[in-house]
Amino acid sequence: MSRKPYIRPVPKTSWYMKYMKHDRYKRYMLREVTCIFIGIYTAIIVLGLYNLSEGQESFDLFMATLRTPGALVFHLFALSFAFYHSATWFNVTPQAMPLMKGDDFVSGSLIIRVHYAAWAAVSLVILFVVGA
Amino acid sequence: MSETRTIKIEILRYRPEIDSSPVLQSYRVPCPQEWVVLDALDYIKNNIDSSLSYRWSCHMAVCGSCGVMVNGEPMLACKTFLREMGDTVRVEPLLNFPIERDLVVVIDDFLENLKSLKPYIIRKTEKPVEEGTHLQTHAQLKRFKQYTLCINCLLCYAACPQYALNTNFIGPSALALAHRYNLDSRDEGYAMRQEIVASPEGVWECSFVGACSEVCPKHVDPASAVQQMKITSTKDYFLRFLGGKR
Amino acid sequence: MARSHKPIIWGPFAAGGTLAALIMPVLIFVTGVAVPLGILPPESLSYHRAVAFAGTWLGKLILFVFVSLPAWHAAHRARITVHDLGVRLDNIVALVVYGLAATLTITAVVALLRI
Amino acid sequence: METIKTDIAIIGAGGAGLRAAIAVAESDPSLRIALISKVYPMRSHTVAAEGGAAAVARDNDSLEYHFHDTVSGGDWLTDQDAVDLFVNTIPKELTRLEHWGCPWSRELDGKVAVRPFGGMKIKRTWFAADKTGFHILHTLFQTSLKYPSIQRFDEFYSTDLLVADGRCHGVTAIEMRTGQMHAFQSKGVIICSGGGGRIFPFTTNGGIKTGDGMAMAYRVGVPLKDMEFVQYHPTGLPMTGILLTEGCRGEGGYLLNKDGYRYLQDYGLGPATHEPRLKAMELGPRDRLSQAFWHEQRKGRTVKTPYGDMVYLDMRHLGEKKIDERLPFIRDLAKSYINVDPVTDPVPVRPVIHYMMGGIHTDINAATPIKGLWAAGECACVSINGANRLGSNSLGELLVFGAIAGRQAAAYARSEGREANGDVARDRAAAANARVADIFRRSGGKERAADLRTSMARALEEGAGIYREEESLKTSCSRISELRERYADIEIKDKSSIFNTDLIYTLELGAMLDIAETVVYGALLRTESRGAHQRLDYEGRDDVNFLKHTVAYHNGSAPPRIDYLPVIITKSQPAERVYGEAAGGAVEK
Repeated sequence: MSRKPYIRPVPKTSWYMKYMKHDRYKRYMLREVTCIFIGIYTAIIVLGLYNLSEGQESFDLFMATLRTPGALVFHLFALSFAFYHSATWFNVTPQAMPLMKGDDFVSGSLIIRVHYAAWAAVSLVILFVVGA
Repeated sequence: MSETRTIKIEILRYRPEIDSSPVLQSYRVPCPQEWVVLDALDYIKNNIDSSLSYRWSCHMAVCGSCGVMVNGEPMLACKTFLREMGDTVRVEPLLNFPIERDLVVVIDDFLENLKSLKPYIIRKTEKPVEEGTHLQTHAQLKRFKQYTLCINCLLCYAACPQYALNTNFIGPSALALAHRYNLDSRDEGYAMRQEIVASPEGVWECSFVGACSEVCPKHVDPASAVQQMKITSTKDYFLRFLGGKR
Repeated sequence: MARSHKPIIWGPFAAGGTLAALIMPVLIFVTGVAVPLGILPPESLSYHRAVAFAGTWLGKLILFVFVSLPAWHAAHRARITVHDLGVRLDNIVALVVYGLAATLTITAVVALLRI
Repeated sequence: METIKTDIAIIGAGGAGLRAAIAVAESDPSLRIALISKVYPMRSHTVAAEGGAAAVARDNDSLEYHFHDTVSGGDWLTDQDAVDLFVNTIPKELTRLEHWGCPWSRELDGKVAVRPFGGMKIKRTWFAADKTGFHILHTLFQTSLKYPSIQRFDEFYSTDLLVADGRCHGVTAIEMRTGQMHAFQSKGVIICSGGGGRIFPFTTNGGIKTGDGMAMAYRVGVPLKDMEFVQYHPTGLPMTGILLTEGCRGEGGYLLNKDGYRYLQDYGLGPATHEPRLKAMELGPRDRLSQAFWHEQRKGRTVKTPYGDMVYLDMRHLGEKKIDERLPFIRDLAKSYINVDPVTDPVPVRPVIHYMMGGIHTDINAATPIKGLWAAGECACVSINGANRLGSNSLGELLVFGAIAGRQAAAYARSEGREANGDVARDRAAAANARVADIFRRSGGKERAADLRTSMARALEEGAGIYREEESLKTSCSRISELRERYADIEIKDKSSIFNTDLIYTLELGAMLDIAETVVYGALLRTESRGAHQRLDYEGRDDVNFLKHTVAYHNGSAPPRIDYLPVIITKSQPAERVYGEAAGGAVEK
C-alpha cells in the first residue's frame, strides 16, 4: 500500500472563522480592515484639498457635506478603526524594531509606552494648532 | 495522589488504507492531575488502541516531536496539562500540514525550506581550530540567542494563516533560524541567505499576524525576526537599486 | 530565486502605517467629528485658514505627506486583505489598489500646487 | 524491497551520527553517506542533555587533571589509552563546534565560559545555558545541511546489520511512512543509535532510547561491554523523571534531606562548605550521590511523596538573576511539570536512570570486532566511562568518537576492495525482511507488547537498581528470559503499512529485551561493587577478580554468554576514589 497523505482543505475566504478558530485571527482581520477606513478617509481629505483648490464655494460645500449625518456616522466608525490601527501598530513596535542597550534589549513595554506618549503628543499638537 | 477524573479524548484519526478522509474517534481515559495530553495518548496506545500513531520522544518539551492541535490550538502534547482542560479534549494533527496518518504529519516542506536558507555559519575564510574560539560578548550573544531556541516543533506553521493559504511560504521557524545566523557575530552569510529571505516566498509572504510568536512553546519570536528581515531587505533593495551592494 | 519587488511598496507601507497610527485618530476627530459637531469652532477649518496653511510650502509638504503615505499604507494592506479573503488575482488587485493610491497622490499634488 | 547503494551508512542522527557524517563528508566529499534515523535528527535524545561538555580550556587546568578525574570517576574500569585520546581531542572538538555556531555561554571578556560539574578537580564544563545538548544537536544538524554528500533517511527504522564473513555489508531499515523495507548496501556502517535507558521504568531517557543499535550489533555477534553499569542521575523530577542538570549543583545548588540537612557530608563527601568545593559534597560523582540517596531513604530521612521518596534540590540562594541566566530551562521545567519555582522553593528530586556506561564493544578507533562496523556515542563502549561516567563527558564522547568513527570509516571506504558484496547483502537483507515480516504478520498470539514492556521495566528496576543483590538479580534474569520467550507470542494488531508504530514499538521491545538481559546477567556475575554497580552482598571493589570488562555475547534464545576482557591501564594504577575535602578540588568563589 502506498502513501496517501491527506491535505485538509483550507476555506480560502473564511479561514479565520472555523479553520483557525482562535480569536487572534478575527482580531487580525479586524486590524487588516482598518485600511478600508484609513483609505477612504485619506480620499476624503484629498477631495477636501481638491475643493480647497477650486475656491471658497466648493470648499464650503465640502465642509457642509461633512456635517451630514452619513458623514458623521462614517467618521465615527473611521475614528474607532483608526484607534484600533494605532494601538495594534504601536503594540508590535518592539517586535518590528527591537532595540539593544548595552548587553540587553530595551524592554518592549518601554518602547510601547514611548510610542503611546509620542502619539498623545502629536495629537495634542495637532489639536492645538487647529484649535488655536 | 490527587483525584482522578475520567475524560473524553477525541482524536482526529486518519488511516490512509481505510479512511478516505479523517474521522473523529473518542476514547474515555482516566486522567490524573499531573497528566499531560501525551500521557493520555500513551494510555490509549498501551491500553485501548495500539493502532493509534503519533510522534513523541523526550516528554520534556525540547525534542519538538509531539506538536498537535489541542482544542484547536497548536500545542506540545507533552507540555499541555489536562487539568487545564474540560471533560472533552480534542486532539488533531498539526494544522496546515498533510496528514500522513493519525496525528503524524508530513514535514518535508519545512526541512527543505530550512536547508535552502543555509542555516549554518558561513565565512569567507574558515578559522583554523588551532586558533581557538572566537570572542563573543554578552551583547553579541544576546542579539541572536533567542532565535537559537527554536525546537522545530512547527507549531508556528500550524498557527500561520499565510502558510495555510500558501504553502510555498518559507514560514516562521525557518526564517527565524536564518535570522539567527544573520545576527551571529561569527557569520558572514547574510547576502547568500537573502536570495531566499528576500524572494517573494520569503519574508514578503508574511503579513505579521503574529500568531507564530504567540504559540511558540519556547518563547521564540519568529514574527519579530521576519519584521526585522523585512526592514533590512527593504534597505537592501534600495541600496542595490542605487548600485550599492550588501 | 529572484528578489521580490515588494520593498518598493513596503517602505511607504511601513512609514505610512506609523504616520497613520500617530495622526489618523486626531485628524479624523478634528475634521470628521469635532468641527462638524461644533466641538471645535467652525473657523478652525475655515476656507481662509485652510488656504493660508496650504499656501505655504511647509503646509503643502505636511499635507502631502499626511495624505500620500497613509494612502499607500492603506493600499498595500488592502492588497493583503483581499488576498486573505481568498481572492487570488493578486496582480490585478495590486494594480487596482496601487492605482487608487497613485491617483490620490497625484490628485493631492495637483490640488496642493493649485492652492 | 528497495536497495540503496551508498558508501557509508550511519544508523542514528543524534550527536554522534551527525558528527560522524560530517567527518566522513569532510574527509572525502566524494563518499556517499546515508544518514539513517528512526526520528528526525533534531528529535534525537542528544537534545535533552543540559549541563555541558567538559574540555580543558584554562591555564589552571590540565589534560592530566581531566584524565585523572575521568579514570578515577570511572572507578578504574576505564581504558586509559582511550581516555587519553579523549581528553586530548575534546578541546578541539568543542572549539570546532564554536566555529560552527554553537551559542556557548560566555564570560564577560567574550571567552567561552566554564562551570563546575561533579567529580572534576577544576571547573571545565563548557555550556550553553542549560540546553547544551540541544544546542550541540541543532548546531550539528544545521551544519550537516552544508554537505551535499550527506543524504538523510529520516524516519527509517533500522532492523538488521548485513554481516557475513566477519564483515558488515550494510543495514536494512523500514521506511516508516511506507512500511517498505530498504536494504542499504554500504562499504561501512557506523552505529550511533544511542543508549537504552527505556528498559527501566523511571528514566530521563526519551521514548526513542530503546537500544536498537546495541541489539542489532549484539545479534550479529558483536559483544556488548560493561552493560551492568547503568548510571542513576541524582536529580530527576518526580513522576516524569525529567532531568535537572548537574549544572544546578555546579552553580551552587544544595541537596537537602527532609530535615533540611546537607546529608552528603555523612557519606565521605564533606565537609559542607557554603561555597562549592569541586569534587566534594554536591559536586561529588553521580554514583556516590545516588547511593547516598539510597542510604538516606533507608534511614527514613527522605521526603515521602505520591511518587516515591524524594530529597530536595535547593537553589534558592542562587537568586533569580543567576537562575534565569544559567538555568532558565530548569526553572521552566520545574515550574511547568511540578509547579515549583526553584527561585522560591526547593525542588523535590530523586535518582533516575540516565545513562548506560556499557554498550557495543569498540576499540580506541571506534571499531567493533566486525570489519566495516563502527560504533560511537552512548550505544558504544569505548571505555572512557568505566564504571561511572563523569557528568559532561558524554557530549564530549559523542563528538570525539563520532568524528573518529567517521574518519576511520571514510579511510576504510577509500581503500581497495571495500565494495559491499551485493549477493551477500541481498541474501542477508532478505533474511532480515523475513524476520520482520514474521513478527508483523504473526496472528493468534496472546501477548501485547505494552504489557511485556511494563514487566521488563519492573524486572530491571527491582533487580538492577542503585543497589543489587544475588537473589533479586536472579529473579530478574529469569523474568527477562521468560519475557523473551513470551515476545515470540506477540500479535501486532495494527496491520497498516503506513507509520505503523505498533510494529516499531514491538521491534524496539525486542531490542530492549536483548540488552536488558545483558544488563542483569552482567550484574549477576560481577560479584563486587564498583562505580554504578553496587552489590549489597559483595561490598567493595575487587580488583583481583574484577578489574576487567564484562563482555556479553548473543547466544540465540539462551541467556548471553558472558566473558571478560582486560582493562587497559597506562599510567594510573587503581587506587581509592577520594572525594570531599581530601580530593583537593578547587573552591568556587
